[in-house]
Amino acid sequence: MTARIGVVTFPGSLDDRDTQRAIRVAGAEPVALWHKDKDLKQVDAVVLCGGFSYGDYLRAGAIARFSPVMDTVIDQAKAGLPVLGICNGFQILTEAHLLPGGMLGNDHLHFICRDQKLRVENAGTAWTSDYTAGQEIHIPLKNMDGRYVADRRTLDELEAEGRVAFRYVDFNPNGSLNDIAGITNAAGNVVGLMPHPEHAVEPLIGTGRTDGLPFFTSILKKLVNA
Amino acid sequence: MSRTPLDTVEHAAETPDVELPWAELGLKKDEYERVVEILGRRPTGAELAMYSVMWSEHCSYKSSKVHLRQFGEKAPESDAMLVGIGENAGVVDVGQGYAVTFKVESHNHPSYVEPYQGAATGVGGIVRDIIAMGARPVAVVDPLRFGAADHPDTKRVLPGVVAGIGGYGNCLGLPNIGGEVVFDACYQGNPLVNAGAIGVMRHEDIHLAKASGAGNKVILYGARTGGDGIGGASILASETFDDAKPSKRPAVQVGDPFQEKLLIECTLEAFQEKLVVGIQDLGAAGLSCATSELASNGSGGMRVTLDDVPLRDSTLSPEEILMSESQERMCAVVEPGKVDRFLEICEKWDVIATVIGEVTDGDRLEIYWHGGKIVDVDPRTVAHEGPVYERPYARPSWQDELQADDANKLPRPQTSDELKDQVLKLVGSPNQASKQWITQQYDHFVQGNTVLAQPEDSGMIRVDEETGLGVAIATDGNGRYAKLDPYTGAQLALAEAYRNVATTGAKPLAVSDCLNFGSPEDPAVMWQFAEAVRGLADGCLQLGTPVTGGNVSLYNQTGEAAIHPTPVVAVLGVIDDVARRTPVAFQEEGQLLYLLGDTREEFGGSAWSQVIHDHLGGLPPKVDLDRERLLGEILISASRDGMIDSAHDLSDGGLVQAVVESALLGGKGARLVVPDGLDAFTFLFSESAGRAVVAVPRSEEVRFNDMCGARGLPATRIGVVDGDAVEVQGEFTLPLTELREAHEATIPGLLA
Amino acid sequence: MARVVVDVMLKPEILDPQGQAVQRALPRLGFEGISDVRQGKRFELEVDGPVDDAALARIHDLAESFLANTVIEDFTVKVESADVVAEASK
Amino acid sequence: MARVVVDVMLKPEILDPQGQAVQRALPRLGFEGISDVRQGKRFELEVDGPVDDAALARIHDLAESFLANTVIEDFTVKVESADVVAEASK
Ligand SMILES: Nc1ncnc2c1ncn2[C@@H]1O[C@H](COP(=O)(O)OP(=O)(O)O)[C@@H](O)[C@H]1O
Ligand SMILES: [Mg+2]
Repeated sequence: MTARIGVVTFPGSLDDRDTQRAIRVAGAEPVALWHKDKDLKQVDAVVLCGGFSYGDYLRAGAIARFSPVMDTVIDQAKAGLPVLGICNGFQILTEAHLLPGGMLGNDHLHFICRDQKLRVENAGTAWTSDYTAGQEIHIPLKNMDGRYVADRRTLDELEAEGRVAFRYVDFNPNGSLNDIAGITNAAGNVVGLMPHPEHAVEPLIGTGRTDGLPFFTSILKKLVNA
Repeated sequence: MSRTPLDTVEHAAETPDVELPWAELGLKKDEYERVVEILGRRPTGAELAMYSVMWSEHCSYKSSKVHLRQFGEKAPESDAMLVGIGENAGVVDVGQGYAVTFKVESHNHPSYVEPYQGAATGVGGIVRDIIAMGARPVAVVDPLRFGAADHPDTKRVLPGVVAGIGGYGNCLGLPNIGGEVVFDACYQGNPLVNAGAIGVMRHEDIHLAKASGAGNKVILYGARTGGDGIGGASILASETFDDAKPSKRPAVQVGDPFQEKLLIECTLEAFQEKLVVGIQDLGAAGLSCATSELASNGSGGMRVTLDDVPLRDSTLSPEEILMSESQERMCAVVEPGKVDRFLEICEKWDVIATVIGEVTDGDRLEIYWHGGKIVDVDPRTVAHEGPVYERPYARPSWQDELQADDANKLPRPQTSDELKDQVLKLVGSPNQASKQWITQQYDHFVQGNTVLAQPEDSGMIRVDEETGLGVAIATDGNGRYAKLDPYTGAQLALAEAYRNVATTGAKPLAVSDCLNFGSPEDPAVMWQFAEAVRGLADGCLQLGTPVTGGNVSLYNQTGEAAIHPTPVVAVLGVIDDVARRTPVAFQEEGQLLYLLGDTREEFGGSAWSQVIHDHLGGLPPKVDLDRERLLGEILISASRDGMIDSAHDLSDGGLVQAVVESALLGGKGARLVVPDGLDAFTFLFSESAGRAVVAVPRSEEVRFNDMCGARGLPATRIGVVDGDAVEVQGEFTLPLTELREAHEATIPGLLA
Repeated sequence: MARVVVDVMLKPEILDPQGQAVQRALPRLGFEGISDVRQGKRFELEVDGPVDDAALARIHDLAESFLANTVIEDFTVKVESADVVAEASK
Repeated sequence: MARVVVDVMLKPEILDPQGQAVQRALPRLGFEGISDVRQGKRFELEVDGPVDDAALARIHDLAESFLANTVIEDFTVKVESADVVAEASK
């Protein structure tokens, strides 16, 4: 038995097929979910993938957050469903207030695409258990609105509770506060990050590294062992 | 004339003496007379609108057509060609049942006026051409030319253009895998924004722009039609033709990449369910073009009710609707029984779709508005039988003088220090410097199939996950070479793109081009154009790579001053297994560096002559296309058989530029020895064509040498991958840190 | 029909690189004497029917829940009266 | 110190994908009765010294040459007086 992991397609989603591929490469079964359906097809976990949902025209993720599928995702995430938000998915999670803080335009005002070095700060979430805390990895990053901001209190809380899951190393590509690349909710089932692990699962493709695969093997193990 | 009575066909027939503003719409007197002759009466306003846009230079290729014919006449035999010139884009067979379509187009002028939107809609337009062939777009490329790097206006134009290309392409989810950035004062008022796209499909999915089958419905879908890019049509829309008040209609269109992304997905879904008989994108000339081309390529006629076109601006006149260049629209021909399903798919993707007409069994294109027939034409006369000009051309009087001003006679560096200094200047000059500041604004990774992207010699995309089948593309063009000799310059562009593809291990298959020139009304420019086309057509014949399509952009000039003739050539290649691709970066210390090809004293048009002497004169490097072909075969075999671990073609900047790039990318230096028979200066800076530098693992040296020897390709051992500097023995040593600073700081310094 | 304008600006404590980029460019363009620039968004809503208190309250809700992300942004809602329009247009 | 506001909006005849995206989302959010939405930019400039006609003229130039691209955008310049600010703030 393997795990069924849903990947939501919003209008403007771009990395839905890549994310499905990454899930397959990890050995799980990808399930396509559609933004107009409230039904999650009984998946064991959900990935909100990268892209420009609704063109990101108002704010990244702001319109997608109000889609029917998100009503269910929000309810079930609060009840413990593992949810990973990658890039636009992360932005949707903050807009939906499943994760604190917000995402703004990169401080240099340009889109940036690069092979980014990160440190895994929290290997205790549903999506990071196949890493070790402190491990440094390279994951492609590509975004326009990757600057994580939150008020001082929220930042202090995130830091104190170990909820900064990933931090940029050597170079902060967007002006994120505290070099934050990704965070988790208190329960550890909802994780969001800007870099794209689904683009780092095959040795030949992209930057040629597979540092992103553990995201998908982590959740698979958790679900299969559960 | 009062416009109160609708200018129907009937009305036109009854009022033969009405004067129409044909000149304001850009038609010449004899062209207008030809329209009257074709119709046997004066045209209606709507007909005039259609003929004027479709017979424009941009749509009819009236100045270039007589020359472009050579691409067909001289086309090499090629089994790969599935769809040739004349369709939205050419299609080539890449094996395993896959077909690839690709094309390059220009969006030069709009990008000067509004850099962001001009460039963005350029990407949007070329991508719709790809979708219209039935393919899923898989990558884009962007050959760009700007004015002087340090000119203040470049700081306005370049960041906007780059943000626009990125903003649109990134939002569509298309990896940007290659292009060019060239600075030259000649492009100051006429930057060149060319954009190319590649799409992949199965053979059976190829679609063509034709409307056949009487009774089939014509469906317009995508964005609503607004007053974008209407230009002259507003004259027709004004109350009286003579009170042609300044147009309120924008000359620049704003793109909506999100809408286009939806268009891609819903079109592909409709293709998948086999719902589409014929399809055409709406680009230049909008509905005028789409309806007349669909109808003239099909078997029957077409009837369209313009009132059914969804509008963004309800005040538009029928002429304006016909000419509108609103972006993100497509036109499909669908059998009646499949219309409901087609509309359902559009609705699923929140795309507006409307039946606006149907295919008839006649041979006329008829368009109705408010119940009256405002267009009744033979669509072929609109789409295909536009004027053809034999424009006079003549070798410019200054050409001899320019060629006599020999770059080989320029003062050369006298000491090792001077040589070293010039190397640093070269690798840090705007044209040779790293373009990372630009290319990192583009998504390279989206779709998860990018094998190679910037700054590799060509971009490479995996087509099939199981077999590893892939395609590669490179675009090149050197306006300086072409200025010195347009025939040779065009062949050098072809040769370089071909070489770039082969260097990555892919077999070059086919060519697309974007020919950017000044005014065709200047015989000197027309000569440059004629020579470049002749050179490209001859070159493609010799290399066995047919031209599958392309684009011509004329009138790139400010006053009397034309840009350098700039033929940009895109070469598409195929590789059986992307695992065999050859990267640019040095991989391992100790590997042996071989220079393939012959090095001559060739400095005309070179980067060295530009950077060090601000000079343009003499002759460009010689072209030997048989040698290019041989070099390509060796590079492909060597990659397939694992004899080389990295390779970089030599082009502008010569050997030293290539070695520095491979070293910086791999983070490994090189020790070079000047080969016998060459001086250090020529060795480092010459731009002789047909060359590449490869890194050979020691274990493969014998086998590699044998192969080159047997095939008759000169291969000279010039050094070894080693250390953290580039050292030219007996001359100088340049640490990678210093080279990196010189190479990478320039562009951010100018633009950030 | 009336126009209601919603202005959305980043909260003052949040870095506004777009505004800063404008400000940094000013001296190059020969403009002195502007000590700060902030860039935000302006939404013009054309409202059918009367813009009474109830309508404004609803637009306020819309701004709060959708047009602005109040974690990072502040907003204001105002009815654009005819004379303001006249005064403001260039 | 005074605040001058420059509002930049796409010309009415130009497609505004951002405004459209907002408008299309409204019914889903349960908002009816808004027939059109346009989205533009708002620049808040803090001006040192008096905002006299000369200063306004210069800001007008700035808006025309830099803040807006008048090929596709219109702009308005206005001085935000203290009472307008008070009325407008939420
Ligand atoms: N505008 C651009 N967009 C994408 N890639 C670019 C652009 N300009 C340059 N590149 C990439 O940078 C690399 C170096 O460019 P160039 O020096 O022109 O290559 P070459 O000399 O091999 O043709 C290539 O990979 C090229 O595709
Ligand atoms: Mg190259």
